Amino acid sequence: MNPAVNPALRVLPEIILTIFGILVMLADATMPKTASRKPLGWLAVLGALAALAASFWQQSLPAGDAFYGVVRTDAFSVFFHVLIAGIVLASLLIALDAVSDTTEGLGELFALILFGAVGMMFMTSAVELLLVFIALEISSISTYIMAGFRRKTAKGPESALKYFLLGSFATAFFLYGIALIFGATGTTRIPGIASAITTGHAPAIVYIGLAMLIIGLGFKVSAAPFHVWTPDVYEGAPSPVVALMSTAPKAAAFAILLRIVYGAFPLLHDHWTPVLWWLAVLSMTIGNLGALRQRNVKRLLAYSSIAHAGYLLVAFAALSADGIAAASFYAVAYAAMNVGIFAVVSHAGGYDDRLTLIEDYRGLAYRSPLLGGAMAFFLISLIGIPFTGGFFGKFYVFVAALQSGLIWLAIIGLVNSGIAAWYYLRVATAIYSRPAESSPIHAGPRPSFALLLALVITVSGTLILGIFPGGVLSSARAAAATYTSVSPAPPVPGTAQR
Amino acid sequence: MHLALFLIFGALCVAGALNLLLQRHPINSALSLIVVMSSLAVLYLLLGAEFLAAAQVIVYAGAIMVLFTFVIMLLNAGREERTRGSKMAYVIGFPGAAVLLALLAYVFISHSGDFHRVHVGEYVVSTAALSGVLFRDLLLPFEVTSILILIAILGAVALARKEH
Amino acid sequence: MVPISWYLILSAILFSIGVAAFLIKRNIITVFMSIELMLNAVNLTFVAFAQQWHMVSGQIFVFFVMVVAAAEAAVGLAIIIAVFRARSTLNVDQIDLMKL
Amino acid sequence: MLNASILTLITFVPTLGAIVVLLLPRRGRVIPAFALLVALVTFVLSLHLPAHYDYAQHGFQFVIDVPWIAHPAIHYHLGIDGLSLWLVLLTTFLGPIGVLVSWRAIEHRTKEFYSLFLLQQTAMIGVFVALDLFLYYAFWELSLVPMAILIAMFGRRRGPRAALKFFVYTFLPSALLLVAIIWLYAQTGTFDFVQLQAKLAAGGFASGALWWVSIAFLVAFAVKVPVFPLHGWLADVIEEAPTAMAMVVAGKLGLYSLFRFNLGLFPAQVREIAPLLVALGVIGLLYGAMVALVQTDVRRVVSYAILSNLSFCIIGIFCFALGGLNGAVYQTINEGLSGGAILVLIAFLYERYGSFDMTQYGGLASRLPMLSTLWIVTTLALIGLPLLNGFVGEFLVLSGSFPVHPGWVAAATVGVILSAGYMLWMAQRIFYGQQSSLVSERPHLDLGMREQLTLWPMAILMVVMGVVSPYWMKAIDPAMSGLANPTAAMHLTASGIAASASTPAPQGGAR
Amino acid sequence: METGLFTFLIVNLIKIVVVVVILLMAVAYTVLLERKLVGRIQNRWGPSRVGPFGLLQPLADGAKLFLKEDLMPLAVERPLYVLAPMIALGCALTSIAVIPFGANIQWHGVDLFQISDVSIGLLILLGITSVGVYGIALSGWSSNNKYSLLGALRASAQVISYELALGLSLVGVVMRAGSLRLRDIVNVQTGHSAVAFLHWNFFEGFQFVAFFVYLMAAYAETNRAPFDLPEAESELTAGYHTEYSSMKFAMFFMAEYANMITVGCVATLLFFGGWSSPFGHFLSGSGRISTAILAVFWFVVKVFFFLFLYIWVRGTLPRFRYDQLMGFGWKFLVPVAIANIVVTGLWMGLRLPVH
Repeated sequence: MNPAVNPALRVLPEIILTIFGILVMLADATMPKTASRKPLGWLAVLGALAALAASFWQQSLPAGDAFYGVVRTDAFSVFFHVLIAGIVLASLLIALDAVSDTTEGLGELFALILFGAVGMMFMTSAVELLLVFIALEISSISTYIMAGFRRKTAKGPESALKYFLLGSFATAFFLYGIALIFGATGTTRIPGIASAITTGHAPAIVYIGLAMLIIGLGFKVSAAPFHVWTPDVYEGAPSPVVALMSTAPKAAAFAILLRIVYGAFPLLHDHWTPVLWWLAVLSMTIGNLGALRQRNVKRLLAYSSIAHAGYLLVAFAALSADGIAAASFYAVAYAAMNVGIFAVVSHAGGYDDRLTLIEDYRGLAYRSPLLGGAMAFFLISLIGIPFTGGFFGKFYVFVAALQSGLIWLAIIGLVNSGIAAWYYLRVATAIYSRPAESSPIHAGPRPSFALLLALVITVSGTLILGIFPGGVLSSARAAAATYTSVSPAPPVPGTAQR
Repeated sequence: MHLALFLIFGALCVAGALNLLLQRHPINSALSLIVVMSSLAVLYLLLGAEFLAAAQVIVYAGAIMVLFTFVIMLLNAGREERTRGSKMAYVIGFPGAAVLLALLAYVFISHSGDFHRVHVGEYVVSTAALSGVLFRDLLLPFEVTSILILIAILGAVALARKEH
Repeated sequence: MVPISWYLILSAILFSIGVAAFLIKRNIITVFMSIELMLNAVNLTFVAFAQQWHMVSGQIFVFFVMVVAAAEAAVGLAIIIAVFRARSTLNVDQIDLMKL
Repeated sequence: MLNASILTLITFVPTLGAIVVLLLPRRGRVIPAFALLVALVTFVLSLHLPAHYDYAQHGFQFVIDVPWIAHPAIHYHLGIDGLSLWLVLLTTFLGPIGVLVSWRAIEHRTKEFYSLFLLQQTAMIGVFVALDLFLYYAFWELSLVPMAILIAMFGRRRGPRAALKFFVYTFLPSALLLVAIIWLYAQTGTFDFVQLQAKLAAGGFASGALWWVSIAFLVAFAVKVPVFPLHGWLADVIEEAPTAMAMVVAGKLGLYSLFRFNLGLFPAQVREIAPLLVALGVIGLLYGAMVALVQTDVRRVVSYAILSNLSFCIIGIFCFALGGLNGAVYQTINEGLSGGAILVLIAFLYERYGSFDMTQYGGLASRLPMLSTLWIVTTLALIGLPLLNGFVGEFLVLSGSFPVHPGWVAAATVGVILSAGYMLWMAQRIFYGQQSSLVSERPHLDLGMREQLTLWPMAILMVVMGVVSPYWMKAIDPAMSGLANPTAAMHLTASGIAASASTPAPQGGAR
Repeated sequence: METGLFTFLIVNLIKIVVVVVILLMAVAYTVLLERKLVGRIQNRWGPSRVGPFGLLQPLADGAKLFLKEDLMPLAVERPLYVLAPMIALGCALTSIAVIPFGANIQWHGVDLFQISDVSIGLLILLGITSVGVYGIALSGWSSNNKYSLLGALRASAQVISYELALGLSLVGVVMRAGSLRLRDIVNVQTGHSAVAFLHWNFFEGFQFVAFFVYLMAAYAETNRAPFDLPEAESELTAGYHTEYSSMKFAMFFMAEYANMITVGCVATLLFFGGWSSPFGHFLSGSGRISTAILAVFWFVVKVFFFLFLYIWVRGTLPRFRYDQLMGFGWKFLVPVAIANIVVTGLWMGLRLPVH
């Protein structure tokens, strides 16, 4: 621990978000009942911006622990801090665009987004499983609530309920996993666990514990076969919330999964890589096959997010610094394009989901070239067409996989991405086909400034990640370097030839 | 005496849990769960966790489960119906749980040599010792918990608020 | 006297019953209660291991689990109330507006 | 230095144009005019290439090689050789023609159309000039998107379906191609074509794995060409796509890639599988010709004619005779030119009479002499009449390949005769005989200024290419001689490396 | 353990029996006290017929309740209906187990004036109190009567809400004592000067705020006026125990008064120096026996004061409306309790240098 660094600085973005969350709450309570809550949204945006700035600033901190070894800021956690702050910023803008002045519970919504972000950020910087657990719960509970925010509808509470029940079920497994690991090693600090397991073999309890941790996190990242909640929740939750919860908590959960498997159990990789291998294959396949037969756009995107979780897990299974970097990079790329596409869905469909089915999106490009074009662009990125973040992310993931000799995984993955093209294109072609005369489509109100801002962020993010990925890539590699000491050396390129 | 207490309250726990599983009316299930929780409190005492035992009773039995019964009463939940879904669940539920149990039990039994035996009063954690660790080493998680609670309050208010 | 492993097995039994109940019970509230049962089982494991290692942190974990459980209960029951208001049923199988 | 940046310019000027198009007002014909300007500028820029190309030198010229992404090691590496030189020019040449042919056909959403069209130009040129496999793949995939969107948005009634079919057909194998490319990177640590060629030639790889990699390459390209059993998308796309896209959708991208990568990287593996491909080529040729014979829809005839012609190129490639390869390259260019021209003609015909059914036409020759003349010229070019470009290619392919697979090539000759049959029959049914009611009812507008501007350059080029083929051949021949036999390929590779190593990157190969 | 298991059990059993009997007697006479006092407040006599000054009235009441027919309505949820009063009374009686009602005087290693001296006594008290609500909740629900159910719902909500304020109000006291053991808490407040009562938490620890919060929360917890909404007879007949009769009714009745006594005991212990003499050595005894007796004397006096206060409040204040009740609990008591904790913490931090 570097004594020169004030511990508060190591959790600065979290502190900022908390303060702004409380400010939003207080302002909400003091404002007159009938006043518009949108200014609160801008206040929250301000908070997210400040947190983003603080996260960037954290890059200048020397790596180290704080609060008696409970949190650690290093390149890895700061990388994800920035990502989460960015996602929250964009999601808030989307929410600001989608809601109307009369939308119920807006103050709470904005506060919940900010508080949830605190949990997500702590997930990425925690090295004590207790804090991981608390942070995971903060992020989960806030998303449970937000999922059911449209409580007047029949689907809103239902989706919250499903999410809640299955999520808590998973939490129990996660917790049992922690308990068993604690029992086997006598510690809940991630570095402590790593130093307690000194060989490639561990007591059976450790394996069961690790399996339960993976089950628990598998639920959170919606990896198959723990994905059943995803489509329902995405369908029932308001679109701006889906934009957030399909990216930020997932990125955080992936970060902590990385921390756990690479940071705490590096020597047991022989045992967990096959598990991740299968999770990856199942997620990709089930996600893509499931998406094929969806008619509802949000459900389709839910299945697609399962598939994308699978691609990300491919990078995990690669077991190399490149794999970690690829996973981190992919998280960013996926966030950019997915938040972007939900920005469009949220605006076109509105807070109350006027448009749900693919047919409803027919002719979107004709009614609103901006929205249609943006949506097509994000779909293209999701397919993985070059010069978009989606392509480079996928590419890098599979480079990592193939460098580690996971040929079959790469083939399965890329064939899957081929299948995926089919359903993305169904949406894309719908957008670009002439609308039926009787179709009820209206592209919604004029895009607001907030939406434009969100689209600018996500479109430029997706493009930059596709064309000039160097900057983010080097950050991702710096983040991955956090683990190089513990992860086994990747196969050196070109060995086959020499 | 430790053994006797363990057996009594352990059996009570299992009986309560099974009752929760078998009872058809939610309020009976809730009461069974209260029995489990209270028995667990006694087991905590046996394991030297005084503070937790009390907290278990206050928080779980006294607050959380009251909330449950309150909601059951408020919504006037009736007996559970048997539906098509439940048959399916039986097929997955029991074998799944049985496999899990078998696995865990096997592991614990095969490792039983590594574990201590507990004597009453051998290692009792005082509340002061507990708070010593809590407010120093784990201060940050403790503080962060407040955010969690804040979220829970916000959420409960937002979701269960009366219609205007 | 009593080996720790007995406590662990007891907690495993409780956890498994919780899992089974989660899958079998059809009333939302009972399903939720089975999650609480699982959490309690985990708590017992923590306390048992805390005794095994003579470490306070295991017990503190339980303390936090309780807090989390309370928060979860508040939110969960609020969600259940919202569902009930919207659908007038507490049967899991009837909460099926969206195909799984 | 212009030589170093010329390829970058040619590649990205259309992209810049596309972005500007998005910002232009939708007023009058501002957008098409600007797009035409951009396409012309690109074409003029590309004329720099043959003018400064050093025909005496092997290997790549106009090379630019700067690091793009540090890790994984990806370079921005462009360069052309005799093969890609003409394909780049063909593409830039067809650019203005594509704009002109769309001038009236696209009335709505011009902004989208022309920006995507220009983006498509970038992608295609990029495919021909990229020498880094990553960069190449990026352009390759990118070329799918504007194409698919244009077909979906501006195609005819079933456009979206055709676009979907096209995309899925080509995208799935591309995924395997990506696996193969990444596998090569994982094994060699480089995406650079030149380095890869050297490393692969040096050997030391598991032959089985390499074989699968070559298959992945092959399948991806074969779909794009398309080679016989993988041609399912072609007819639909030609039928539905706007003319400017139908002109460029088939042929050159896939064939170029076959030359460059399959033959360039996996000479041994390709030779193992070559007999199969020759057989497929002949089958495709005959199948295409026979199906074309029984069609009445002119677009269908042309689409099967294209399949047939492309199969011809396949035969030429996979016989591995120098003459056959040269002919195949030539034929690739021809196909782009003549096939494009016939599609343009069909479009003009349709604009006048609103029908693709040749049975509804008849006796047009006397009413529209200019159109008929150009149609006949194009038809003759397509069936390989001497003094026109088609003859050179066909002759080279047949004569070069015959010694290698006499039986198959003899069968292919039958296909050539059949192609003459259906093309001429089509011309006969449309332009001669009794005037049909459709023809006599409509006013007779012969080709206008714009339309002539569109077609004459192509017609002239057909003749020029038929007469002075050596001008083209002097660039193609050195490039192909390396591919014709593997030992020479080694030699070529070695010299290629020497060339790129000896000349500093910014200056390129040419003087 | 010095004494054997058997002796341990026997001695404790005797202690329990003695305490329970005394407690039940106290309950009976608290009822009488209430009836008398409320009578006086309302300008009437109260019970005066049975025995001198009506002193035998509780016995008569008891006999009446015992002998009445135990009605079991048909629609009730039978097991829970029976269980509910037992829970209520059980919890009420159990909580007395940890309460020290006299000085720590050992006799053959047995603590005479406390059944069980545990280090987390205060928590156990809170725990038992919080479990007690089940008696009310279940009785209301199992009665299958809407008045009962409403009463039970009110009770549950009220108890949960006020438990928070109650618990928070005690934190200041615990902070001052640094222990959860009730004897330690009392010992902190014990002084030897003539004005020893100034050492009481009520005075010295600035805990009078906490005391008022505690008192109000405790009144709500015991469902007593002005917080007696669960059994508000004007709206709900008799609330949760509408359907109960005879002995089962008596059990609820006794539970309520036992709880009052417990609350009185706790208030005494936490804020008013427990069994210690308010005047230092004055009247605190010198020998073992006198010490013991005087300690119990002071304790009883103080508890009696609280019982008196209970009844006085009941006779004086009107009942809250339900939303007022909730608002008061959440918007007033909880913030005040939290503020009290902060202030106590600051005060202690300033007084005690960091060691």
